[in-house]
Amino acid sequence: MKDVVYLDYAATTPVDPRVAELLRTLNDPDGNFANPSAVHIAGRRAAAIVESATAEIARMLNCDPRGLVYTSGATESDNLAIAGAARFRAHRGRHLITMPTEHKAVVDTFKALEREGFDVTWLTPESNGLLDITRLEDAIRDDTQLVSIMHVNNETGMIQDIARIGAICRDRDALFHVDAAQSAGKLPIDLANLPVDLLSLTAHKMYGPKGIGALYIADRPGCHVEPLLFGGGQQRRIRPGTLPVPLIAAFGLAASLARAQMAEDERHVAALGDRLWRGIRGVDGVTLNGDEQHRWPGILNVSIHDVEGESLMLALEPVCVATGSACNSQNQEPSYVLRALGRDDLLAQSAIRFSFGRMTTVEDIATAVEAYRAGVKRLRRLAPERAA
Amino acid sequence: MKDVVYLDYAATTPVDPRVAELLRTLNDPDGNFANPSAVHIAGRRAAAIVESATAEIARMLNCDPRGLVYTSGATESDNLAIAGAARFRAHRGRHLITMPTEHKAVVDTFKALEREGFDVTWLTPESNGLLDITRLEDAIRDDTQLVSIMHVNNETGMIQDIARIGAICRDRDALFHVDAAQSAGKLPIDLANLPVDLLSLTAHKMYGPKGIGALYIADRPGCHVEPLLFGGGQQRRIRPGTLPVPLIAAFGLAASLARAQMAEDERHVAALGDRLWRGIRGVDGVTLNGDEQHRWPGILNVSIHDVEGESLMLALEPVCVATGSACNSQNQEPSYVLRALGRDDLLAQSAIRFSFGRMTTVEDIATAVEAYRAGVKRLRRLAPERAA
Amino acid sequence: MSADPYSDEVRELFNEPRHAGRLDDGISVREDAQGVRVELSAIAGGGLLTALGFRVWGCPHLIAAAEAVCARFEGREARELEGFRTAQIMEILAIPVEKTGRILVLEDAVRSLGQAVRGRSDEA
Amino acid sequence: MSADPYSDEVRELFNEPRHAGRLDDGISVREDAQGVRVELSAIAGGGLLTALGFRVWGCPHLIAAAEAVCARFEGREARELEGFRTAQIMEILAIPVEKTGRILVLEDAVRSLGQAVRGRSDEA
Ligand SMILES: Cc1ncc(COP(=O)(O)O)c(C=O)c1O
Ligand SMILES: Cc1ncc(COP(=O)(O)O)c(C=O)c1O
Repeated sequence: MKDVVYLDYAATTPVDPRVAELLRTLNDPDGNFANPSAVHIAGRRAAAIVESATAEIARMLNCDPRGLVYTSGATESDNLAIAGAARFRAHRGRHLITMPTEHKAVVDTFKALEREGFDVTWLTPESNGLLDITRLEDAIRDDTQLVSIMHVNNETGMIQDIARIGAICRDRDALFHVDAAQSAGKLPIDLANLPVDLLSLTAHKMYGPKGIGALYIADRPGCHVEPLLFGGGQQRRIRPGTLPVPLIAAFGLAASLARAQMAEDERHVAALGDRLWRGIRGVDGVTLNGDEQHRWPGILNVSIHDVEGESLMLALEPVCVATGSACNSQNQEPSYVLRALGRDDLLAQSAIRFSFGRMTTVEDIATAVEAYRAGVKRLRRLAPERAA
Repeated sequence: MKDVVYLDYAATTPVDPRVAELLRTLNDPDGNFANPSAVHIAGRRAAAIVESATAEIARMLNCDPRGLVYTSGATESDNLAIAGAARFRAHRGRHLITMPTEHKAVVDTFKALEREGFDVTWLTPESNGLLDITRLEDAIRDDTQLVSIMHVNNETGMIQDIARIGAICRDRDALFHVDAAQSAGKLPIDLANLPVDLLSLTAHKMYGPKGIGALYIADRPGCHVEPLLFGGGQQRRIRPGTLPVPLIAAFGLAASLARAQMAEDERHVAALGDRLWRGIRGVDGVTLNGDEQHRWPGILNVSIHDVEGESLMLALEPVCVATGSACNSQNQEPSYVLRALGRDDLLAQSAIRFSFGRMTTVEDIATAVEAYRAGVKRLRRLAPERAA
Repeated sequence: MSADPYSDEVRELFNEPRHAGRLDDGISVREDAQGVRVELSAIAGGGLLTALGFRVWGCPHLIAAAEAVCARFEGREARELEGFRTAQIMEILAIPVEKTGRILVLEDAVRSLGQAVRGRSDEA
Repeated sequence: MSADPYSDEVRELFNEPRHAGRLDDGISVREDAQGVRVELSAIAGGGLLTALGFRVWGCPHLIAAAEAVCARFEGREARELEGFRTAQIMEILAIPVEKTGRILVLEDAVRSLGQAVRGRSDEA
């Protein structure tokens, strides 16, 4: 994609060239394409590939590889974690806690559970998007079974304090699920030392392929999920289906690369984010969604007064950015996440999410800044004054 | 995999080199890696790729592309079709029909539905594996909502008469689901003219990548499924999650290749199957599981009297074959499918499934025949006579 | 999935509107509704529209439609404005139906412009 | 997933058993149980086992274990047979626990062989 400036890494990232090369080898008919459930030589070799990839992912998270279950992506991981754990523990209680600013895969799963008769408390964030911990403490009840709070928000980049949230959950004997789709491979996650019971991952947000994700399930009493799918006995019956070995191997390599260059990636992204924000913060009427602290620097979400969002988005072409969450962008409703931060419809609609990463260059950012400034200027000139 | 003779195509096939090449292009960081839900240029290009791949799959099945929903594979498709349709129609009735010789993804989903309170009739096959149609006619009741019968059996290759079965279902107003994981891309499936309501596919059994499948859902009144997963609005909310564009494009190309060379593939496979069967049918005590008619020639499943199955399997190395269903092969229980055909435990345990396809050569088959004959001879010499 | 929401025509009109701006020495009308703002201005002489201009606060489809309207009526008779219907423009530009509401604001503006031009020449 | 169910030792013993076959001029015993058949034979002289042979109908682990047993006792004292326990062989060959039942049939056969050899030499 040489003719566009791709700044939509939060929707999906390019595949790292080293990962792409591994995929190429594994998709080759002379490569190992066997089913890792098969007992023959080729099957056992495939199983060994899966095993070492799993070890890499476990290393990235500092967790027991036996706690990892492969899925098709974070959507499935979120569903399996939330619906699976809620149903598994339903006999103990039916109260659950989450936030309206979670990803749709979390929000909609909780809504489905509400229809099943679960009782969900929706904790609204502060105006910067963060959870006020005391509100969580007040909300947890004796029958609370599960709390689900994401790590890095996909629209604003805000980072929740999962260590503190998890400590409270553990104290009150509720399971804690973290959607880490946006943070895994980018921020350190040390599961041996974090009070997290369930954690969702997806490879395509960390330079791996689309179509593969994982759910980490801690080995603790009471921490189990009911499966959503039934079939062959793969993955201890928690998630059946032929294991997609090339995708898993690629996920494993992506994890190992992420671990090796996490600090470097983060420095790179922070420098780009800084440059971008410095470039557009001076534009009249610009406002940051979320705050400058506690933020993953690879996502910058800005609204602007009195510029129409959809036109701004088109004016930015060929710079590729998102308005709301990518998963949501067909529908031009104002983002529910930004509304929850207290933005009015107009401001929410003018929001542009820039997101970038390992392959983004300083020139890409310069182009984006230029396009943003020019687009705003042109659209403002095009618009009649506001009615008095 | 040049050091093995791979005859386990029913477990998974190699990726066609043309498909592998397409995957390589799409996984390249300069390729189009965007999220097809995004509204920016890159996203729209990705959406166009998905659209044309979907058109190819629809062409292979002669169906409306809007009826196709992508999943992670046939396991998920089977679950979505069966649990989804049963739950959607539960208010009309709770009776369902299937066979014990279905794949585990079907069998175990029906068992889960039984635990939910559905009433499942399990129709046992004739000794050749086929369903006696009159037994189906007798089993269908006024409250029967769904019948699920696979097209080609993954262990024996037996082909069910889905046109006749479907006609009965339609007549009695029950939905008809077909697991076509083993037949799609290999046998003609004309959905415009077949009375099939739901059909499961997976790419990795037809020279596409692992980790992508589809469910066809006919556009007929009453033919709907409740989703198993919740999240972003992708795929009309039936199955959310970021669409894995490279996998979908590869699936599309695999479908288009399959359609173009179906007759050629089938001739090739039939010739190989013939040669294999002629090579081993003369071995003392060999018996075919299933019958010689109504069989997909790419799967040959044979039992043998008085040879232990696990040792035979190891003696065949480096010829890679399966004992039972690949999905099932960790567990050395005698195959439930072969038991249902009336084989005793010993005979079932001695079963070897040879399966082969587009890339299999005459030499591969010759090696397998030689290995089978030699293995049987050696193991028989190694064994003491049967007790009198 | 996102089929391209913008036809080639919409992109072109949005990116290079030749009639953007207000004609200060002409007749101007303005409509604010449906969360959008549309301003049209025209210079008329002898019943003919010699120049048109627009300013819009709204989505790309609305901007493109306003540009298309200006281009279309330039050189035409002013009284045609009052019979204007957006349906045809929506079809030509392939504007999605869910945008009908906003485009109708443009329709109202075009008709107001027609009335305003007629009012002015009646005065004269 | 399938970790390799066969250790290198098992593969080697299975593929090239040096003691396969029945020693027709020796002492033979046979056990049929657990769906498997094990036959052991030995030639003994002066309390020593000078040759051993086996025939097995069973899984690769059992075949390998039988071969390992024959190799191990060759040249050893016959009375050691009666104290034989499979546990050590299962560990060395990394035989999965679920196969214990079948391997115990081999243990029984080894001990029967010990008794049979002792019986024969008591007679002599
Ligand atoms: C925070 C978050 N959770 C879940 C998802 C869903 O991930 P996937 O598309 O892999 O199902 C996404 C991305 O779309 C995300 O950003
Ligand atoms: C008949 C049949 N149905 C379903 C499946 C499951 O397919 P997948 O591994 O793609 O989930 C298989 C293969 O394993 C199969 O052979």
